[in-house]
Amino acid sequence: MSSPLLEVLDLKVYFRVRGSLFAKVKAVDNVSLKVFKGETLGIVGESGCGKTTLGKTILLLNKPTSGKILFEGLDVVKLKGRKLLEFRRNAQMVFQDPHTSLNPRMTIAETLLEPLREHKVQLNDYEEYLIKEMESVGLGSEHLYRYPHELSGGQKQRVAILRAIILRPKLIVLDEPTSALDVSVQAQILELLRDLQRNHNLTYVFISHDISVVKYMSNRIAVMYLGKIVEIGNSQKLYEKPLHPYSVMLLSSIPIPDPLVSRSRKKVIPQGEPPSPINPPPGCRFHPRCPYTMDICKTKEPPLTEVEPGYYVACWLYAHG
Amino acid sequence: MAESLQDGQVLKVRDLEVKFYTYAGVVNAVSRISFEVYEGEVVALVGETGCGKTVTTRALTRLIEHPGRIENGSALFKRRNNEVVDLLKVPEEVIRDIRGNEIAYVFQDPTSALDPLYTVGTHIVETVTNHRKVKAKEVLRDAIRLLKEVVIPSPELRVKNYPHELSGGMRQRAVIATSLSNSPKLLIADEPTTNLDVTIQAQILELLKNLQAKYKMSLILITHNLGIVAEISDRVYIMYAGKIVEEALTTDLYYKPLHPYTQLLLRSVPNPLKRIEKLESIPGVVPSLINPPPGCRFYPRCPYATDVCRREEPSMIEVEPRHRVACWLYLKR
Amino acid sequence: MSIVKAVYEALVKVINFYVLVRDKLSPGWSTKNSSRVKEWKLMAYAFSKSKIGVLGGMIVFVVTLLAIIGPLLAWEPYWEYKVVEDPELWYHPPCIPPWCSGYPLLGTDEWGRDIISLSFYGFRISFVISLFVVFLGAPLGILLGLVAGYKGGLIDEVIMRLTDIFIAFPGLILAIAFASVFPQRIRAFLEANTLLRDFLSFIFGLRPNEYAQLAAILSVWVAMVIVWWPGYARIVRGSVLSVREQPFIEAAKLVGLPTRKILIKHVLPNVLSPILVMMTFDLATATLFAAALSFLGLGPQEPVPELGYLISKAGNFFPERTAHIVLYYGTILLVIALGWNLLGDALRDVLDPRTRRSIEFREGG
Amino acid sequence: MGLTTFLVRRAVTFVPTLLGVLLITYLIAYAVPTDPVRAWVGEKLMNPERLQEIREKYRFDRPWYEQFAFLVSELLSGRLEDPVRQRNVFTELFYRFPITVEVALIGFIFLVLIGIPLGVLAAVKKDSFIDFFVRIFALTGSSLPAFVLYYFLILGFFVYTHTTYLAGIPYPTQTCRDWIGSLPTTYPYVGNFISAIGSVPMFGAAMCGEWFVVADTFKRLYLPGLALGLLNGGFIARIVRNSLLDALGSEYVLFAKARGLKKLRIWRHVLKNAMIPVVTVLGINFGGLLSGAVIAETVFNIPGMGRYMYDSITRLNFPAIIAATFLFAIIYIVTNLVVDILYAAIDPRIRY
Repeated sequence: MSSPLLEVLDLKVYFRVRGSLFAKVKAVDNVSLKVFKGETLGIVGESGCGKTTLGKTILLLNKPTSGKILFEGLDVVKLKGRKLLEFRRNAQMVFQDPHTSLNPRMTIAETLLEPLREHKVQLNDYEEYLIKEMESVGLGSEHLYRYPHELSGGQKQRVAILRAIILRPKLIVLDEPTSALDVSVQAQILELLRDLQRNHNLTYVFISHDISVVKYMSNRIAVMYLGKIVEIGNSQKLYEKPLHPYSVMLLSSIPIPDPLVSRSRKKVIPQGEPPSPINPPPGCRFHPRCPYTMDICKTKEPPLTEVEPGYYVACWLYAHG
Repeated sequence: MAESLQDGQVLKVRDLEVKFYTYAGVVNAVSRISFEVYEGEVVALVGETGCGKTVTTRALTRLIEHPGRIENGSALFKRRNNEVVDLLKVPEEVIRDIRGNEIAYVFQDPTSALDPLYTVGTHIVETVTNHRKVKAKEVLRDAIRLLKEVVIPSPELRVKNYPHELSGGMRQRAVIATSLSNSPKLLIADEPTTNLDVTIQAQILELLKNLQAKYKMSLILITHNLGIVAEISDRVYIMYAGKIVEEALTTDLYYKPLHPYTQLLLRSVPNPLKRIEKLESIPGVVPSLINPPPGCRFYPRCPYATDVCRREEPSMIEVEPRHRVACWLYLKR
Repeated sequence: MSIVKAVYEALVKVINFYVLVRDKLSPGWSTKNSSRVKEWKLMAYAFSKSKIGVLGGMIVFVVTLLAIIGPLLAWEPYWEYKVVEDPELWYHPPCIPPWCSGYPLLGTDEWGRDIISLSFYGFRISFVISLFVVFLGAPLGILLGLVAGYKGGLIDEVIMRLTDIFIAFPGLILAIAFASVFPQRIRAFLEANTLLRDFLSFIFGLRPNEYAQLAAILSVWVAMVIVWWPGYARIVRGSVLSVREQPFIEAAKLVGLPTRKILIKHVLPNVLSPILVMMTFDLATATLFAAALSFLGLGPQEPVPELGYLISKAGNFFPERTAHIVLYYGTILLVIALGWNLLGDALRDVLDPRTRRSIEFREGG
Repeated sequence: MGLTTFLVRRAVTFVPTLLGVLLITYLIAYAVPTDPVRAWVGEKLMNPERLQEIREKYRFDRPWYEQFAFLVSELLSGRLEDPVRQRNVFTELFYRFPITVEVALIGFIFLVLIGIPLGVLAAVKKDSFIDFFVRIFALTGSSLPAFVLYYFLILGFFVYTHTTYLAGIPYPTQTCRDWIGSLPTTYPYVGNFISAIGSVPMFGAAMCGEWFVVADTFKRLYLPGLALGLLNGGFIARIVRNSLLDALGSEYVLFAKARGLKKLRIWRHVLKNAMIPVVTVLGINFGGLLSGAVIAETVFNIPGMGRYMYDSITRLNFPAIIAATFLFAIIYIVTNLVVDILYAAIDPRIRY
């Protein structure tokens, strides 16, 4: 882990609220993070916390309101034409729902050929190449000329993963790649992703609400709450000793598949529900649900402070300001 | 089959069979399954998508719609007045009276379970007035009390809210309040937290646990999440492709799983508290229920499959006290 | 159920022939598209199972055939007024052989023309005009709807306002207004372009020197195209809005496809099925709409045998002398429209993947 | 947002639509290659001075946009003059418009009476003979040329059985009209509105209690209404059927059953939900009925708007055309507004 492959600086993504002139959803608000070569950065948070928006914005599927996205040191936000195409080749995504992420009117071969053609990859025999690639994600060549509806959910997700890696990108954003699949299939896909990462030296941004899965997959984890990163650092440490009260609450909410442990452990039953991102609370956004709220939390936003080398928390309990 | 329930049993299902006569063919959604529920216990029904767990519970009060049909079986249920009836055979009038009154449901998706055109209050009020003769005013007071019970803040205002004015978690609380409005003996919660966030899920599970104890009702919890099962259930039934393959007390199941499917399933879920090098995965796919394989339905994916598994269906046997499994590995020995 | 089988086999033959040709042109095509061909055969099967669809398909086939060869079959030129020689022919009643002979079977119109022979010309005119309207109006609307739905923002707003304005008019009245404005201009245009004039009169089965009437037909056609597109624009926009949010569109963006390619390769194919069904239904509506405009006197005049116009003339002596004429021409219009409507109703099912999937499961292949 | 804000906002979006409608109408008229003024004056009265006078009056000597602005301002101030009949266009329109609306309304009632029960029946007996019949009925209805159906309805109802009239529109008696005319003085503000309603053939008579006139008028107008109902009833029935089936298959209905609700109670949920799409389609259809009235008025010889517009178009009388399209566009907009308000009344999710 030397230089960051991707660096996000003060990223803001605001959406206009339909039917209102002024109200804005602050989906991502002042987020900065680094992703290092070869690692997996997990992003966890509840629905509406902006994790998917963040992932899509990194790949320029959303237009950032302000901020920088540096990919290998180059700001990609304003890229156009050839340069943009070059970035597209290097950064790809796998979506949550394999049933809707493949065009139902195109055969698997057509779907997979599209990136090769668009990026003018010269090959002697496309068919042979595709068959080899299909095998690398555990799909037989007989699926090549089929339609997506003829494949199972797990197989479709394999195709979606293959489409993402077929141009040998450096970065892949995985947006809840297993949450639409059954548990038994989930394990297959997770293992496949880990194999591919090893073989192709890929860097992952793994977005999920399922903390067990994120923990299994990631080196570092970022916890998001209402458009902000509240804690980011080594996954093992974060899991063993979360610092931010929200991370504590989140972790203790996960049901543990071990009856004796899950019944004996100390639990913090979360209070309240996340407020609307249109009108986030002032100060620390978590303060209305936080058991340790102090006066300063209600007025001033806590900065993301480094408590240990490479480990950051945004909470007044750990900041001195 | 004698018309009797053992002590403490609320529900005893025998040989339940449900088929769907679709355009595509006959789907054997549920094939001759048997299970029982005791008073005041939490039973989990676990399985993957399409294994028939939802159909099973809906069949109990005959909520199976066209083109589905209950083909066979019995479901003895002890009513509030201690009368034992077979839910699958009683007249339509009686079953209607049992639904929502003695057996209540909580569906997976609270958004579509509530009629968007009626307020939360109306849902509760009509559920009560359809079963009991009570004054509307009293019911409304009751509704507010119920909303308070499911921890909805400012219930006096919330009764007048329409479903879309509530958040997902609040909607599920409202559904639970509606289902509890007649203090049922048996509550069937069908993946009640699947569409909710983890923190809300934890709240809802806690709520269900507390209410179950308070109302002294039995709870059938349908889920595919083994974490939730470990968290709140007393006993577990594992379903695979329309059949029950294993039945055990929760702790037995987690520490001494017998059926290969259960074993693999448990090893394919990442446990965040443990260091796992590699997740186990179950190869292959769930078989089609239109023409299920003749032998054990798990046979094509099973690492221990032998010839007999392909030919003949294993029957349930009790391997240890209160631990039953349907697998040839144990039948042979 | 031999009809089912016959229809299915005929359709499969057509498909196989197409596959054969494509395979000759580019070897390996059939293996690469086996799933597609299977899908087509499944559609053919689903279609052949629908009684309504088969009936509609047969009607459409016969109507198309009559529209193509009708003017050649007609045994009397529509421009010969026989009543000049024989006054008896003025609205002669039907003449059915055992009781009467020497006169046309279903009688004559006020110019003494055999109404059956005359109707063969009518088939052609109605058919061609409805085809023209739908195949011009629909693409226009589809294009505008695609752009509006995909681009959003100001472009969307402008296009949808315009659509709103056109929908706010009662369609028939707007068409009347347009149809009354265009003829003179189109007529001048046709006078200048003799080649186009000859070609169009050939298509409509008219004489080239009838270009004044041709101009009237064309103005009805232009008027209809102008009122036709907004419906498509709205529907396409609606479907595009939902397709636009699908992850596979985002995946296509990530591949780096330009907007034009995304619209053509990813968006359009996924909104096309309902459009095809709507077009089929609209062929019926357009036939009736064109006839209605002619009925009001906005289409061609003498001697062009447009069905709507023929009915409106017969209406002057209704019901004493002309009930059967109105009935005959009315039935022709009904049959043409019914054919398309039945076909459309069946296509709606056939093009719905869910129906196909379930058939696939049941028939096991 | 309250209802008022909603109405104001809707009104603002309607202005461009209305102006667009007027502009397009005007441009169509403007595109006519012949001189409209000659067509207005007619052969007998043609002389250069008079032509010049009319040209100046309608700003024909100015650029097109000034002509348009003149027409619009005259129209909005209610002063626009019909150059052919040489009197205010609204005099004629206010006589004819109510008749067309009444034909459309009667058609609408038939539509609802035929469409909704058939649709409910088809949904309840899904895949039965009735369901198939409704399907065929809908397809045949949309395949029938309207004017041919009208001819044969006349044949059946007038020529053979004489259960309808075919000439003129009966009006309330003079005493009745005088009485309505005297109302505005009694009710100073609502009076104008009442007298406008009073001139609507059936309402006026109904206000005075002249039921025989009401009956006569109905006898005159029901046939075109019935025809419109027959042509579109099947289509409506299909919509009703599909939206009912959608509601019946929904999760909240299942949950209602799971709560043990009585049949009647469940149907209340189903019907209310199924109404939403039906209201939209009925709203769109009402606009279609007005348009379809043109042909009906031609065949049934009814002195309504459609025939008037048709005559005006052929005589290039575009002040009259513009006024008439203006009214039609307003009706369209009002229908839309009514649909929106009905929506909000049924569906709590819609809060302007």
